[in-house]
Amino acid sequence: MAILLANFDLSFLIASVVKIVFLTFLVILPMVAYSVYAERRFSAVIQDRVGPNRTGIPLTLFGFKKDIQILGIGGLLQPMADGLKFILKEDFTPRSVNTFYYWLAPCLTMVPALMTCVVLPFGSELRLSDLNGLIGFLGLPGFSETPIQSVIADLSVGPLYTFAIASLGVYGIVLAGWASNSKYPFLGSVRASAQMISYELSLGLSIIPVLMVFGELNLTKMSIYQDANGWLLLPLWGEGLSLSRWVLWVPMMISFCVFVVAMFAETNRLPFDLAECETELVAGYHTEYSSMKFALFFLGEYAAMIIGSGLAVTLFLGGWSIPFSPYLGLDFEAGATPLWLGLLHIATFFVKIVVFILFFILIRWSLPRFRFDQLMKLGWLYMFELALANVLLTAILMIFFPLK
Amino acid sequence: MITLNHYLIVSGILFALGFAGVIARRNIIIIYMCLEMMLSAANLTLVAFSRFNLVDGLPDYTAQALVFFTITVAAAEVAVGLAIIVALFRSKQSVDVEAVTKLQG
Amino acid sequence: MPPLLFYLFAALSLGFGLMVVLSRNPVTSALSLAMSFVGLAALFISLDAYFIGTIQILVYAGAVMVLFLFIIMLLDIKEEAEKRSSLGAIVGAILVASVLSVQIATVCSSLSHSKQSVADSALKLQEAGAEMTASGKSLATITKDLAAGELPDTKLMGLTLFSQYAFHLQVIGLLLLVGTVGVVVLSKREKEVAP
Amino acid sequence: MPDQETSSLPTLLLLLPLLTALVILLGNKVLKGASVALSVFSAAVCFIISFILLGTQDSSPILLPFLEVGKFRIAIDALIDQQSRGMMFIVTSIGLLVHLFSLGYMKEDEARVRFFGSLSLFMFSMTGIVLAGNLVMMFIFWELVGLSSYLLIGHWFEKPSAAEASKKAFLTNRIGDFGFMIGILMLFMANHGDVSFLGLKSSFAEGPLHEIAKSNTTFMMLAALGIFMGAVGKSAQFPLHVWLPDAMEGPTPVSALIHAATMVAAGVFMLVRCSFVIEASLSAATIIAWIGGLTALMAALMATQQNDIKRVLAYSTLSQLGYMVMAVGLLAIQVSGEHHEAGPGHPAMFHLYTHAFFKAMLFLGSGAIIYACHHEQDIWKMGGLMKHMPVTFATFAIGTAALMGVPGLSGFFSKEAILGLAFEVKNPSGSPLFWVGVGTAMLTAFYMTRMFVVTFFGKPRTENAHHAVEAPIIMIFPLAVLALLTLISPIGPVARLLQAMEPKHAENHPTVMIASIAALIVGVGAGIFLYRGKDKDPLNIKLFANKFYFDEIYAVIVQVCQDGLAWFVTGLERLFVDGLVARLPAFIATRLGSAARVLTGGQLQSYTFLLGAGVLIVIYLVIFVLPHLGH
Repeated sequence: MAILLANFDLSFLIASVVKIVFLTFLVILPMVAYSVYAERRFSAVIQDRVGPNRTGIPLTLFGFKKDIQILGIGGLLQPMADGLKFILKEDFTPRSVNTFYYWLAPCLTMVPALMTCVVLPFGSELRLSDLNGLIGFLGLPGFSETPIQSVIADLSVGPLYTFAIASLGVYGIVLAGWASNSKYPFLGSVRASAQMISYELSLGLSIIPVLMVFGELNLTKMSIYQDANGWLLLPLWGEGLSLSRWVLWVPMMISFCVFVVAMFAETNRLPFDLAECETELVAGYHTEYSSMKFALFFLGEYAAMIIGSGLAVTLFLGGWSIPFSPYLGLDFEAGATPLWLGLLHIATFFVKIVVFILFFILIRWSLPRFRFDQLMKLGWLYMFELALANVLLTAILMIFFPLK
Repeated sequence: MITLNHYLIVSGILFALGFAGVIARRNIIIIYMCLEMMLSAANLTLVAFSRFNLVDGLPDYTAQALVFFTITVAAAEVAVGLAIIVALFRSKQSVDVEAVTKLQG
Repeated sequence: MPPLLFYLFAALSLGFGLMVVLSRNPVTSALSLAMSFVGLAALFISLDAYFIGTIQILVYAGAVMVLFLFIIMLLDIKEEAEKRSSLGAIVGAILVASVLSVQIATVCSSLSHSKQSVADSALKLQEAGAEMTASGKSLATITKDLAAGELPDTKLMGLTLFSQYAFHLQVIGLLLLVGTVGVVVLSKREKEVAP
Repeated sequence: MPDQETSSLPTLLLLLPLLTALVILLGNKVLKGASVALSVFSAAVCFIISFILLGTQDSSPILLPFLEVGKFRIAIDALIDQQSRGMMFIVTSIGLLVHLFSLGYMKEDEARVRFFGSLSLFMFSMTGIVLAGNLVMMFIFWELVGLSSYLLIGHWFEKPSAAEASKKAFLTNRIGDFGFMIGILMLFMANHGDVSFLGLKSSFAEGPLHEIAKSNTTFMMLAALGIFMGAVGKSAQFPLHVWLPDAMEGPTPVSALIHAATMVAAGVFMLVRCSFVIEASLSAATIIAWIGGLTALMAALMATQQNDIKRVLAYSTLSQLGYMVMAVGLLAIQVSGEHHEAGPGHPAMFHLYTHAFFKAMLFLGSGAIIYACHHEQDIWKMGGLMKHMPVTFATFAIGTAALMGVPGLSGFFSKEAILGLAFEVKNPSGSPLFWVGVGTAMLTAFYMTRMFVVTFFGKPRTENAHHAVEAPIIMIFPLAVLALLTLISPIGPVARLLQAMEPKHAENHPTVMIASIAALIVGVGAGIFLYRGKDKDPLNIKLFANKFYFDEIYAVIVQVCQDGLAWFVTGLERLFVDGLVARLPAFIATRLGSAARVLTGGQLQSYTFLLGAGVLIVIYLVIFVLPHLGH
């Protein structure tokens, strides 16, 4: 065993585990929970309703006079209640299903969604040695001078990896529909997977111009570049003030639009939620699911949404970069970024994601649903061609307006 | 230590497994999958050799280009092959290789 | 790469490969194959072939196997649909497979340089970078990465494909087009003549 | 070495009709009327080229390398000498006139595009024969002529008789061609693979063939007769003459082109080309001369009792072709027996040349008559056409006179030349053949007078004949041109222009002159005496009318031979083919097959298993056994 593990760097292992736990359990899952809450409140606002506004710590159950509401806003504990409800509900398995795959499917939806997050640089870097002074009194050896990267795996094939893993998400849906052994879920799953496969093309093609501009596939390096030279869609500092970047802003904007539309389709969100179109297919591929298994699909969808937003933010909106950072003196400097700035970067990243998710929700509640043929037509006839033409346009523009 | 030999043997066993599947199974789709497995096993060999036969201190990317082409062609081939299987199924209502007996002497 | 991981992924790949062959349920076979490909992709990545590894997952596991699954589900092929293979076929398969494995193992072990490990043939990134800079036939982004001690796998792959194999790439593109058209033609139902 | 300047002309001459034929036959749906114009245009261009060629030097350019096996080389090459130049002129000029005539004659035919395509194909084939520089090329085009004549004779294939006639022509020709091929192969063998005319000629002068001609006369006779077989088929000599009269089922312009001027003349042309072969064997030459004479006499006898205007002309063609073949044989006898040097001209070619013009004219004239009488061909249903069709009458009269050999007209000179040759030959065959020729001449005068009188004089015997009107100008024009050519062709300068056709003999024999003029007077006199003012044939000789019962005899021969052969072959087959060659190997193969069937059960799995096992064995042998064997 010692020989087998010989090459492991222990501190790397610990750091990775800590990062995974932090990102998955402390950030993404709560975020999923609260985006559900946000969704409900947001829709309520749009529809001129109140929404869930009363869930607090139910002290009245124990004889107190009043429930405690967090921060004075009723309903902030709603996600907890929802979670509790899911866990406590009866977990019903219909008799005719293929049990093994019926159980496997929700997991297969959830896992790829969470796996994609490993390449997302959710912050710059954390120089934990800054803490040595604070914890020095404990008498521990203290942290090394090398800062910790705020990304779980710094791969040189970042976006490709994301797409690769995300494409595995289809399995969950296909299996869910098939294993349920029922017509509505099967039709829903066929629709969903056809939709996902179709839009994967435009999704992949849409970021090629971006990669061309960056000349880079490493998401961390992209973020660093954007921090120093202006976001891709906000080139207002550093090299971003050059003519080339402003000319290239046009294809980048097209890329962004195609990317976002394709992402909506990939996550099966409205206006592309044909897979679970209630009027036609009941609830789509998870019609036969209940309780926690249903919750997993739910979680998977929202996790995919968050990861997608993360990717969009990283590619187009500067990732963890603080806007106008050079002017504010908040720019990143490799190895010399103080801990507080590293933490600020992480915060910035998640703020951007939250904004993006709110955008998702806004779209969901303000646009009508497409018809399936319209969806396919849009994907194959417009988005795909647009992305393809955009690659060409970028290449031509890059010849005449070369970046430094 | 993991040597080139390890990779080659894994690839060889995978290939043999695929071959066994082609011989033993009767479902044409599974035979097709086993063929894909054999192709991938060959790809592993190529990539292993590319990593262990360095060119100027870098992996031999010619081999990897070949793997890239293999994967692409395999994807096209699967699409066409599955279309043929669907057409076959339409006429025979079966995917058993034994069901296709038109050319049997 | 630690040996543990190698054995893990090799076992993943081979184990699921075995499942493909043994499983009676076509869906299990297809999913096993997808998992086997994931393991294989990990092996690719352990060989510093990040791009190929990713493509393996993207194309094989993500697209090709989904296609297989689709066909299996659409044709509704049940477990019972397949008749049991004859004993002869099974014995023959085992025989051929084992003899082939033994032969390959023997041949591979007798290769002179098959004993070298990854450490024995370490990548010389800085040297390669310096040489590339000197010869001037490379891109700045690649040489920069090499100088920083990183292997710009995808970029080198792109360089090889688009310079050395540009023509082949186009031929492959044409092949895909032909394949697409062929599939459309093949899977089109013949129109029923209206009475 | 071929001259580039001059070789482009023959190439064009050869390829133009081919291209035209291809364009027309492939695009006949698209082209419609344009293809007719195209065909006529190509014929006109060919005529112009052949006219230009008249003034060129002798040459033998290679047009296209065709076949190369080891040392053996065959090219599509042209041999341009006085013979081919003259023949080319005849072929293209008559071809052009026939094209023009067809414009009128075939105007209402629905398949006229196909007709003109076939005509162009025929022109191509004929050009190939005339230009051919070696026997193989000539044979190729020989067969092509056979094919295109098949297409043309069977143009109205809806009529069973036309289809039958084309089939008959094709099959009869094949018999001759078979002999021709054997002859070519014999020469090929004897001359070590060189079958070009120039090579053969020099080889006969001094070379391997010269030796063989002296040492092995049987071989040489067989070779010469083999070559002659080709001519027998194509020029419709006895006993393969039966196809020509039947071929009158084709459209009349085709009859004019194929059965008067070009295709049937190809046999004579080829014989003259290969005259060195015939000259090498006296016995072959004698046989040829006698067959020619026999054909001439027999056909003339048959012609006296035919009622179909075109058939009369067809038999007269047969008879005249017999004359030419006889001339070929006689000249060969003379040269080989008496060690004469063959002069520049050849009486057979001269007669071919004069005959081509007036016979084409007669056919076209008959075509005009048939056209005018609404496709009526029986002469007894015509009559009195002189008043209705004056131009046709005039040209027809010139043609008839020329054919009968009226002094001063072309036929007289050429017939005279042949009779003179027969008279001169100091050989036991010479004298009888001379009298055969004179007899034929008399018969010719008789039956032509009969036809002429019945057709043009007297009263119209049917409504059709009564309402006949002169043919349109497009049909009259070729007739007039041909009449002109008939009149001027024997004149010295014109004949000299077509060098080949210049008569060899200038000396006149009084006996010959007197005999031929006497024959003419007797024939014409008898014809007028018997047929003037008659509405019915006063003579009725069944034997002649039924063509000596040749068709019936052939039918019986074929039947008897075929049945006998079939019986014999069946026996052979039962015994050897079926038993020894088929059953035994089949038995062995079946046994081996059932043994091998175990391996190929149609099961994918077993195939894969065998494949795998094979791979394993190969790996085993290559990796584990081969290195230990020691290279």
